[in-house]
Amino acid sequence: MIGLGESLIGLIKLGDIVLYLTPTTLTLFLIAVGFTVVMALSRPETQVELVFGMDGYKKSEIPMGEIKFRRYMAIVCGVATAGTMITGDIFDFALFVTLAGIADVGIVAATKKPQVLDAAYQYGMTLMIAGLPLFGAAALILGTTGTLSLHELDTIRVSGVVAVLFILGVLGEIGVAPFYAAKARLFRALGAPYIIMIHVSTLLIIVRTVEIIVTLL
Amino acid sequence: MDIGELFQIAILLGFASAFIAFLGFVLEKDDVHKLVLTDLIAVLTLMIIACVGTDLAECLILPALVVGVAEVLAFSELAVAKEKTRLGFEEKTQQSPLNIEVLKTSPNIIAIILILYGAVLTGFTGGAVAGLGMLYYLVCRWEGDITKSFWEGVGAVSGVAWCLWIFGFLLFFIAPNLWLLALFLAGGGILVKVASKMGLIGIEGKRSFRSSGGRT
Amino acid sequence: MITDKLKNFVRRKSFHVTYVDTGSCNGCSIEVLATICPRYDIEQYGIFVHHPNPREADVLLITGCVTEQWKTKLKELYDKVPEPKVVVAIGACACSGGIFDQEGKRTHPPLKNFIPVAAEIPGCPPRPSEILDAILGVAPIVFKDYDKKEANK
Amino acid sequence: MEIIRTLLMIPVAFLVGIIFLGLHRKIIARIQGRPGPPIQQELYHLLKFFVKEMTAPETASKPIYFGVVALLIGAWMLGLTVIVNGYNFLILLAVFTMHKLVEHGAGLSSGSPYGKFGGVRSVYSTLAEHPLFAVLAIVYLKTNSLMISDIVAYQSTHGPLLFQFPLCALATYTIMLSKVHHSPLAIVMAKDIVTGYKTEHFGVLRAGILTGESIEIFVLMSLFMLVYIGPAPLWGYALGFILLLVSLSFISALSPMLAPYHSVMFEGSIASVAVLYYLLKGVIL
Amino acid sequence: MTEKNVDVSIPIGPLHPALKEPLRIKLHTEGERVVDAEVELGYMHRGIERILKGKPWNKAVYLAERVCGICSNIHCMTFIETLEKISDVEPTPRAKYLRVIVNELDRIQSHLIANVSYFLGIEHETLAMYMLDVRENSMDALEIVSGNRVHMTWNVLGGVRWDVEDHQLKMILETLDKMEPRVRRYRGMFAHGPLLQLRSKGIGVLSYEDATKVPAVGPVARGSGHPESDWRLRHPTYRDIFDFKAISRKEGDNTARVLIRFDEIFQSMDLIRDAIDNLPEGDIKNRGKVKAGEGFHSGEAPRGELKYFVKTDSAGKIDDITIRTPTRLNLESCVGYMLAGSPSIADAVAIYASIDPCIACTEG
Repeated sequence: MIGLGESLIGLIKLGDIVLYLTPTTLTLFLIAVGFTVVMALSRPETQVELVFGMDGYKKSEIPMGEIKFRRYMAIVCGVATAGTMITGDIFDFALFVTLAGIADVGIVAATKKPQVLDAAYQYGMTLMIAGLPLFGAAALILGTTGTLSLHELDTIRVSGVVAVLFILGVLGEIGVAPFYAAKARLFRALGAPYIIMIHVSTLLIIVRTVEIIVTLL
Repeated sequence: MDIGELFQIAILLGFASAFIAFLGFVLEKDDVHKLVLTDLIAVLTLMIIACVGTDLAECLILPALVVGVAEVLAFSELAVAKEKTRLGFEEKTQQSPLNIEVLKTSPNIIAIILILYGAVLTGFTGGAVAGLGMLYYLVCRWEGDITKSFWEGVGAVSGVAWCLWIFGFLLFFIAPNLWLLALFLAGGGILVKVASKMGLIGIEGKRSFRSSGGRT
Repeated sequence: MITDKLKNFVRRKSFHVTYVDTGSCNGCSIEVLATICPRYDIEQYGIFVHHPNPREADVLLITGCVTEQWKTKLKELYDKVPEPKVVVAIGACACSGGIFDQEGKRTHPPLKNFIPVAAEIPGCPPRPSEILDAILGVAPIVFKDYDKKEANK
Repeated sequence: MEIIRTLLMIPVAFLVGIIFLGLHRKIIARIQGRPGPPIQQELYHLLKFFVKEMTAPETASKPIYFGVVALLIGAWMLGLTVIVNGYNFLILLAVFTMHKLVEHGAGLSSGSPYGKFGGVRSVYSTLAEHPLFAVLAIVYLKTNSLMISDIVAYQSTHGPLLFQFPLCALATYTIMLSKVHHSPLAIVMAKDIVTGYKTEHFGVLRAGILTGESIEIFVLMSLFMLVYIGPAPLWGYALGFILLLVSLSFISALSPMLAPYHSVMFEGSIASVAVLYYLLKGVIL
Repeated sequence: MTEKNVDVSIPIGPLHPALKEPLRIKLHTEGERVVDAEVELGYMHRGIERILKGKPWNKAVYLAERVCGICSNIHCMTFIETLEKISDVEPTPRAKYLRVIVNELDRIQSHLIANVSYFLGIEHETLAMYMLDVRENSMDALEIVSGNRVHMTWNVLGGVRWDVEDHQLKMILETLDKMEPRVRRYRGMFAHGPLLQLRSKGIGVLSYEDATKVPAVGPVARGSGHPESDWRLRHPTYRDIFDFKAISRKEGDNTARVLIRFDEIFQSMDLIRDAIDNLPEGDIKNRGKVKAGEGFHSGEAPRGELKYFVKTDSAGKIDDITIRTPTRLNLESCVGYMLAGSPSIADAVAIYASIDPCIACTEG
């Protein structure tokens, strides 16, 4: 019996990676995969911007080489997010979150706008620091309970401090409010499909984190 | 001392050091120095994981380490790209990244010792060591040029060695009584294959230094 | 056909209005603005004016005597509005150039030289009730059996 | 059985939602002292948009431009399934996430600068809205279940949760407030960026968006009623819906559109106050 | 010159929900913050000064009035007063009073619509609707006096077009009595509404010095502490008969500008009551003839100082005319000093609405 009141649809064991299928995680996983597919198939939009000093518009498009790199990074991000959704192991979750974070930075790293790059770099710093509470929390859970499997942790109550550390870690990794609100800066870069992937990963990871926290407490 | 108590002390120490590192990070204003300090924090993460002290911790450290290294690499690249865009810096002919004086004066004996030691070791490790020796020689000493046939020749040797390795591997299953032959086939094959591949890396590296105009 | 009846019905019941000033004296503008006030309340007839956006407009209310800048932009704007659409010219300026159609002018009236106009409301400026009346009067006539008319073209 | 029930509820939810949007506008108009549009006006608008011409801007990123509308309707139908059958509320959180993705995707995929602003505003309002939604997880600590059916059952024995978790209820209410039209928190559709993320979505696409929004308003109101009021007869739900709507309309009518940063700060502070309050309460007591 | 990081360049206009008239404001944004602004005019240029040249003065009055439809009366009045100045014609005392009545009624409706467009700009639709409703009363009053809602052509050389009867004056007074408590209530709603003040206070600040530099005129200047910018202080009728005092505030933000307009509405109401109470009997028109000559004259339009330069020939034709309208200056202060640095696009739109721009005036 899963404490969330959900029926476990199934467990897929691939070595030490245990996939963990409940209605919630399955829904989230499908969203992530669906978005990755749509994103990989679509071409970026052409941004229309106005020009100072005259009556006219300019259309900014992304060069093909940049598209390829960013699409690759976005697919990595999508796969990492999908993995985050479905994993049943806290440590794998932490790794996937970190990977999604790096891929987020990678998506915008190819742009030529200094302010976007600056924001990406600052976000990267936060990302690296946040590795400490995230992995630290995972290690503490392992050290205190002896397991990393969410399936087993469901019946064990973890101390609130660890949960807070875990939340801090995830918030830092995906770069939201208290740590780095200006992640919104990244979203102003060009290339809707890839930028949306950043958003997808951020939001889905928040949802999944809520689920994990509920499991831990 | 009780092992649980030790775990607690270690964890507390880890977090205390992390806090100090974090303070250092906050006080630092320069972007590049910040990057270095984040690595310090990443190391402390590994320490906290290590505190668990079981073999599980060991297999957790490796992915965490890989992720940390990947992060540092990615963000240092990003830092470079960022500075370039800010300064409007165009990519021009670059200096050779390995313009070091030792490369020209170092003795050949190091390469020979490495190759010989690799041959003694055999197997993957041996191949790596021998290959390192070849790489070392090619980067530092080798003055010749690469022809297409030479390139293909080395590739062919590598391919044959790979076949030897596969064959030796199969032999284990087909004829277990010939295990010594199989071992030597596999060990020798992998040695030649890895060494030749690393040699090719060395040649390629040498050529790219040349073409970039940065004569070592 | 029931679908045609339904189409006619909803097109009679819902209008999104976009107001464009092509060089009037503002007199017509404020009378258009006055139509949203509680006394006239344009919205009670199903006319939506609060977020004018050509992309969702059914009715273009155009005032003014087409100035130089609007000559090319007017057609672009008209093309942006999805079919079916209706253009209502408000005020003497949009109908004929009015007082500005004189020697030395820098304008290019009338409006119908640039885009097809379905209704013209004279007046300098017309009263809000007249504007309201015109929209409610002309749009259903143009939108009635629109798809059939298109097919017959 | 569950599937049939859900399928039956879809038209009901849609109609109730769209009439509520119309009623919302009507109440605002009455506050402003004018007759206002009939309450079925939004339904007419929607049908009108269905029979309008549809084209896509050539600058748009097509799969996302069209995909978001399908996603919006699909997401809130999923939400409706959860509400009707009393499934896990975390799926609703995922649905809400998808709604934010739609706002972002619709805004960014069109290539219009207004849409882009709408999309980016949606991104940073997410940072405040997600915690608001996640505050519902506090209820879990009390009821030990995230299944909406269990939460309703809990309330039938222990009384409405509204009085036990007023701040959580406020957070959920704020979510609703930020989603209705003309509300002070609807910064993604503010006038200064034309129609925000919807600027370039017109014709059938706009009709689709309106459909999604009407199901959304039904789902959010039902969520509020189910989680905070619990079991009630049908007339009780109807009364609750209308009370909620009237209060939302009054707030929308009597306040200006907040500036983006004020809006985010407002939502963020409600979420953090709720979380901190129950955290401290849990620690101390 | 510092480097600007521009994320999105966003155009406001020429067709935009927040604008009543077409012009294009270009905003460079860094995040939500506006870092640079530029304005592009030309969508309303009808060449009215060119059309006016060579027209006889009695025809030119109609054209001058149609420079602007919101403040039409002041254009007509200033043009006629310039001609009177050139030709040495003095209006009759009764005409002076009647001119003041219509001018102040016009100011009331113009200020009301200015505040309406500000409230629509910050999307407080309810208050905007209330004030549009009040404005209809003032339009009724104008219609009672002059017979038209917008273009009245009230002023003629040496007087006004026709006389106003006592029952009409009574109706105006009744309308004013009906309007005043309502406008007072709405002023209170604005001045004490916390959310409205959140959107308005400290937004779009124009400092005293900057207002001097441009120079800003009208309520914009008076909001930044320049009471002397009110040209009614220098107008013979207002100065000598009504003992007029200008209103000013020091804050220089959106709140100040909107409140100034509210307060001036009450001031105008008092002026109208004063004028109706003391309305002298007599002729409404002095006979006169336009002479050759040139001269300039300023009047206080609802938006600020309106300046006419007119040159006439002996046949009463306009030889040369230049109109300097208040929005020309206020737009400069808005784009140059207020928009850049405004915290969001929403605030930029609110700031633009708060200066009460009239592009039809500006471009002519």
